[in-house]
Amino acid sequence: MSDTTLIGGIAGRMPKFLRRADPAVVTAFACIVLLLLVGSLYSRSFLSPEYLLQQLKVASFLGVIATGMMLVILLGQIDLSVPWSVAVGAMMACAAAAYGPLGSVLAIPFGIVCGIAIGVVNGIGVAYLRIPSMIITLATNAVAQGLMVVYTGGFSPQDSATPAMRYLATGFAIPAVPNAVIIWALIGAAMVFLLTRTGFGRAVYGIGNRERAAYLSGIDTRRVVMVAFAVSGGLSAFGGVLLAGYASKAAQSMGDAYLLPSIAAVVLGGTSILGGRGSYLGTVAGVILITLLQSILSVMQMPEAGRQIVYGVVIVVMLLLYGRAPASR
Amino acid sequence: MDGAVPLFSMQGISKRYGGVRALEKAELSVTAGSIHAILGENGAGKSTLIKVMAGVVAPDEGRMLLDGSEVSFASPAAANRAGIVCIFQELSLIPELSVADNIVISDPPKRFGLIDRKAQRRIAEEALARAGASDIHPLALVKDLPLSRRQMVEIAKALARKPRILILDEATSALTATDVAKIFGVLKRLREEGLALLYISHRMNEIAELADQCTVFRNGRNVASYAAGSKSDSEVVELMIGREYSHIFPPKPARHGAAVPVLEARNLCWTDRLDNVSLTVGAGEVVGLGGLDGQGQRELLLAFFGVLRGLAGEILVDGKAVSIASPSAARDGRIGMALIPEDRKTEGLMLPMTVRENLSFAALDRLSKAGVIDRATEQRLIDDMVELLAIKTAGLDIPVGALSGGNQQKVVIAKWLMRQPRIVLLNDPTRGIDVGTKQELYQLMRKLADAGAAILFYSTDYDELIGCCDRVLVLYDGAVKRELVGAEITEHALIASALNIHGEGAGPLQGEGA
Amino acid sequence: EPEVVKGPAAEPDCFAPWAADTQFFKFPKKDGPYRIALANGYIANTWRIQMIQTAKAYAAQKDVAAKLKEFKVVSTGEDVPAQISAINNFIDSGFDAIVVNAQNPTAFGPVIKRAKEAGVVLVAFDNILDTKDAINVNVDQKGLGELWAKWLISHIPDGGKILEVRGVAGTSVDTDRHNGIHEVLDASGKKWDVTEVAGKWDDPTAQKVTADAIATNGPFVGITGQGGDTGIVQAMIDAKHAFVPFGGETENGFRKFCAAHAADGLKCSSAGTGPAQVAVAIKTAISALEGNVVPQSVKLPLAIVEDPNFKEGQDYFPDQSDNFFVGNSFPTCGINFTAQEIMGQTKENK
Amino acid sequence: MKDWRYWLAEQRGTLLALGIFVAMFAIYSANHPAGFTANVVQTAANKGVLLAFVAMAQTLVVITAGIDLSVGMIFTLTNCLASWLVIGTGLETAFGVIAVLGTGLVCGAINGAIVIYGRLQPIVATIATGAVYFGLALLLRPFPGGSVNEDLADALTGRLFGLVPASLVALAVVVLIVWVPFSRSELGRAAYAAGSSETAAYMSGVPIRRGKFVAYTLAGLLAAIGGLFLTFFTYTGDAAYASGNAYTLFSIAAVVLGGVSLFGGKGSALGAIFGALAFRTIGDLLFVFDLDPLWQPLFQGVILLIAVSLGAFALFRVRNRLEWFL
Ligand SMILES: Nc1ncnc2c1ncn2[C@@H]1O[C@H](COP(=O)(O)OP(=O)(O)OP(=O)(O)O)[C@@H](O)[C@H]1O
Ligand SMILES: Nc1ncnc2c1ncn2[C@@H]1O[C@H](COP(=O)(O)OP(=O)(O)OP(=O)(O)O)[C@@H](O)[C@H]1O
Ligand SMILES: [Mg+2]
Ligand SMILES: [Mg+2]
Repeated sequence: MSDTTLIGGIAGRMPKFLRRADPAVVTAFACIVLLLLVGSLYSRSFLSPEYLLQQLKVASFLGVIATGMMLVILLGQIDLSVPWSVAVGAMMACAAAAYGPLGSVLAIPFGIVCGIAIGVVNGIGVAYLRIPSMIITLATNAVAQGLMVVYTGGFSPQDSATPAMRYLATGFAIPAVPNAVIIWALIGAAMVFLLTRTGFGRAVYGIGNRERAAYLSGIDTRRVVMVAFAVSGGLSAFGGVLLAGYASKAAQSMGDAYLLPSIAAVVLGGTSILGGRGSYLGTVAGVILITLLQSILSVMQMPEAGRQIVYGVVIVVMLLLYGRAPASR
Repeated sequence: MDGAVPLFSMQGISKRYGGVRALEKAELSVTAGSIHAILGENGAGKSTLIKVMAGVVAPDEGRMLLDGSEVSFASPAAANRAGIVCIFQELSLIPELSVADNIVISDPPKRFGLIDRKAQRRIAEEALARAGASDIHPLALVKDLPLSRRQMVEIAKALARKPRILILDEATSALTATDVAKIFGVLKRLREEGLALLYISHRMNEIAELADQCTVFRNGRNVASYAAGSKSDSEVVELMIGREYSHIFPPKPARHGAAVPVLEARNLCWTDRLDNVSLTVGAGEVVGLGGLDGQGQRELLLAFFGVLRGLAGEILVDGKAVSIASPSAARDGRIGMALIPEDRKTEGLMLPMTVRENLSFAALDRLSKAGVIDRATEQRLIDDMVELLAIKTAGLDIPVGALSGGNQQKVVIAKWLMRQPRIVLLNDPTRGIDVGTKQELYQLMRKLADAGAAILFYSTDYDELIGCCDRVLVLYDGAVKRELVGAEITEHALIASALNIHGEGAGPLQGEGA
Repeated sequence: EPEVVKGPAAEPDCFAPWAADTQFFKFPKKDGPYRIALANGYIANTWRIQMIQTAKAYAAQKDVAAKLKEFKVVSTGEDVPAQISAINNFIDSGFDAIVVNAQNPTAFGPVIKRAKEAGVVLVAFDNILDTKDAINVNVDQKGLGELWAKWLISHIPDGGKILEVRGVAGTSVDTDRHNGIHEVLDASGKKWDVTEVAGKWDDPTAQKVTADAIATNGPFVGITGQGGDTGIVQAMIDAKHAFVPFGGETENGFRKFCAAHAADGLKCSSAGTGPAQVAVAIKTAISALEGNVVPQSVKLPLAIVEDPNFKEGQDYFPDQSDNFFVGNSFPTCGINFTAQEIMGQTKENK
Repeated sequence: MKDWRYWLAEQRGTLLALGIFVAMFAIYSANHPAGFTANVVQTAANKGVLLAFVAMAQTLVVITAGIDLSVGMIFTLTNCLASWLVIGTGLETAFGVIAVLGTGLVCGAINGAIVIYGRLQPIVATIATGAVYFGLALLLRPFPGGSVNEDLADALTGRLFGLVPASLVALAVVVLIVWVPFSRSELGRAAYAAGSSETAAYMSGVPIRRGKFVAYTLAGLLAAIGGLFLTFFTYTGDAAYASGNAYTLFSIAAVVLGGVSLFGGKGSALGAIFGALAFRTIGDLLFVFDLDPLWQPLFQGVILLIAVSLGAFALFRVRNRLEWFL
């Protein structure tokens, strides 16, 4: 299967990765280990393979969503429409399944296409109308929410996940490796390829650094921005599809829990919020960090208040460890 | 001025950036009431030296004495307080603030603890007047001003701080002859008033006119100090570049008849900036654009490159009308146009990205199959370019921002040459570039032309137009006022037609509006 | 404005007083038809959408519609001040009664004052108001917790490890239910070890935290969930956790699981009050406007279904959404909606 | 060009926001069953002023080219704190108010310190501090409750002379004693300069760090004033996560509607205030139009989308495509 070649490929590149590894990314991975060690003081189970695999599985939903977010952040933009893009993806995929066997087959693509549609609106707003992404995506998020409320109330919604969605999120194509993790790995590999090997990827970094210079170099910057937002919308929706598969159904508020964590994960992974700088490996580290942190805090019997405080403090401390901008002098 | 006590001196100053030695035990001393010129090729350490002086950069070692006592500056503000004011090479104006705000930015006049806008405006108007730039409205936002006006504001801002030592790091690089003349008047007056001035420029004629004392830098060290006028130009240049130097401009080939037109414009009009511009550029021809700065030259280049909307008139390539709606259309195979933009830092390069990524950025479509970059081809073309232009870099994978300005400029040019353009538009490409590099650039331009490219070249430096161009079109107020061909291209003719005055020997006027 | 009178209420079976000392109100009789408003807060979840659909369906019922001149609904989102302002606007616009699902039970003091001055009947439901001056249509949240705890106690003979999946921190509903559970567990004399996680009344969140809890603190002998219960069961299935007794809410999906896996040990108590309580609130408002005696605090019956009584088509609907909240009938109030009636509402109207 | 044209150009964003607000409010009050009455204005003012304070807070930070995703949480935290402290005798109440405002200042200062001296990216630093502030709020108010000095609350949410909403007057006072001095002070200008071009500002000897620090700190203060008003308006404290987050996001929308550039260096708190009022009026429009309740969120979303797209019309005037990239 392609997975073995993939793993082989990664292993083959490992030394190069390490050689060129960003200190921030290395520190981020070190923080992951530290977090697990601290957790294991509370319960040995935090080091158990089942628990770790389960975290990877749960992390892969955030991972897929953060992949899109990272692409947009590399452009120096942001996508605040994640919550309802996720919900739209999940709900529309489940909705399509109501339309007979054909619907079931098209469920997943349909969900993703709906997410892409939101992304395209974002992209048009940002690229062609030059509306700041922070605000246009906020607005499309509100519109998507409105559409879903109308949809839920107006029709008897079908909202259970199809078997295919269930399989993608919770099945095992390879023993012991949840499918969701494989999917994340594939999407991640595709993203790494896109960012490092293609003209599109270079253009993304170029625009993130200096859009004017990229434009004057003959890049169709507007198309690149638009495509990036569409991809982000599509990946958010795909995250929603997976999440629906995981929960075996879609619900409106599904995406709420993914907005701030996806931003935090990308930035924790060393990507500059101003765009133009960041590596996917960092995002992987960020996603795992956030997921683990949330999970460990959730299981330690701590009141919500304490959990929030620890969550915030840990993020700040980790960033102070490695996420600082260089001194100006 | 012999025997004068140094007002300020620097001893044994060193500064390293990673492996790069920007300064190596550099020395400098400055006396009051004189103008001290600093010369050196790109990356010689001039800017770094004055940044140390101005508190922007902390030196690794060495000491500085002001009035004989040791000082060190923790920030530009501290240096300002000591009376050292610097006009930095990369402008230090704040784009979203008004001219007046900018002029008083470091120490605004206050009333009841709040900024006194009336007083601020008065100070700004005075300072602008002193700099000879009263035409700039103090309430205008800096971002709305063209580069040349911004440099005037920068000078006014420095004057408003009442400095004891004033440093100008290539402060005139974007100015035209008239502005430069005004500034020189100001600087000479300041010298009379007893200020010490430090002047960095790559324009030899300016230094000859202004300087009392010169210091030449090479590779982070001061290699010579001499009284102005005691060495010939070519001696100085040899000191700078450390090798022999001759014939800055390559010879122009003889022309027989009209060249085959490659690029042609017919009656281009755009807002109030372009007024019925018609021109042709033939294969193998270098056509210059002259005139005072801001007469529509930049707009004309942008118009060709597909950047302007609502353009009236026709653009023809190879005699066929084309519509160019974006730079990506302009660079496209059939048209094959390239634009070396005005400001390499914001328009030409992505500074934090690597030299490699910048070099291949404009040619990615050619290097890719199905969107995937062919890295072997990329490497090969990059190597060719680095060799062709002799780009000095510590490696292909360092940020292009870490290169010296001249080498950055070469990267901008190389990234376009990689596409083998047939039409090359150059927008003041030698700004802030040292003589050695300039020479290489002129030769390159001629080489491209000889290979059949059509070149349209805008420069604020008349010597360049004279030395490089087969023909020069002089623009005034958005219209072509004169065409100078061959031997007609003289400094006198250029200046006269730039000011739109009919001097003797003026050629036939072009355009109906004249 | 309203007179405080002696009970019982006009329809004593429907308008049951909360407690023995609950006051009864008698508002001055107004002539119909009435203008009634529903000031909702958050809207974007199934419960709220279902509630609004039910309210519209109820207001459209023939005998109810005859009494209404206008029925207006506004949803203001999560922001309390916006909801307060909406109520103020309704008061200023001359509505006769305002039904509210309060974003915050304690924040409406000033509004209650204004409503009283203007003679507007204010009826709160679901998230009720912390006051003696407006009518509350109450669900016994603490009683719900007690009920679930009792269920667990009766099905788990020896005590042991319990998983408690809580709701949204900082809300009174979450706190009340939590307190109810713990008071009963503590009083039982058995030894309980309760693992608390925050499921936020949301299926995926509840599922995630349940999975984590099972992996790190499991296995459990009993589970109680305030919401997101479908997700909780899903997590048990995914983790191959044994089915254990479960005290939970009234989601259709949860009940589907309960019916399907009862034989394997998923013994459920599913209780709560569906969104249909809005209809009781509207009914109360109308009754008060008609000059009838109503309790200040109405106690809603809980819709309870417990193993082994899950009946298809009545207690759960296999072809309806998992997110659908069952428990839409209040027989004592003459209110009974079918799932189709509620969710199909708009479609039929179109 | 005449001086007034420069002034006009500078105030364009603010005036546009004012225009949008006036137009929307005119539509709203014209269709309101009660009409343009003191009550209706008071209701709208009380609601709008809350967001206006938070939007002002956001403006200060956005001017420095930063962003504060914790404003909503400072707002929530100070609300919870006020529900404990702003009660009792006049003196006690006064101390309470000072403590609440002080807390806001401290929260803002912490944000500032982390962003400026810790050199972290504001967006994620404030996501993290926002979580901490919310945790503290939850500690103070595990569930909604508390109380406030009702005389003070009624006075500040009532009307002056039976006509002018007191909250609007309070807003004006805050503008006069916080925003105006800030924007005209050296540090305020430093904040603008840092937002517009940090390197240029540094090179010019502008006290960037102090300017930014003051901006973040005052943002905390303004958010706390908002939190205080929330307490006056609701008489209670409530650690509501969703509502805190909503205020943060709304404040960004308000700031943009108010013509403040998210890239920093440009805009004014007055614009943001009008932006906030306009944004709030979008919600109010629901009330006067007879919309199906399930279509209301969509309606709001679409209006917001249209409102934020209005700025794009300026694009049609752009003749030089390079101006896209400023
Ligand atoms: N911040 C920096 N990081 C890395 N290298 C630097 C930095 N600043 C300067 N250098 C290096 O130091 C050397 C001197 O640079 P400097 O800017 O002083 O040259 P310069 O004499 O001003 O050249 P030019 O004529 O182009 O202005 C160059 O090699 C440059 O690459
Ligand atoms: N981001 C950066 N990283 C490393 N070095 C930098 C960076 N930015 C600037 N530099 C260095 O700082 C030096 C000073 O910058 P400056 O803009 O003066 O360049 P320069 O070489 O003097 O250019 P010019 O030819 O225009 O005079 C440059 O030589 C460059 O090497
Ligand atoms: Mg220099
Ligand atoms: Mg230089």
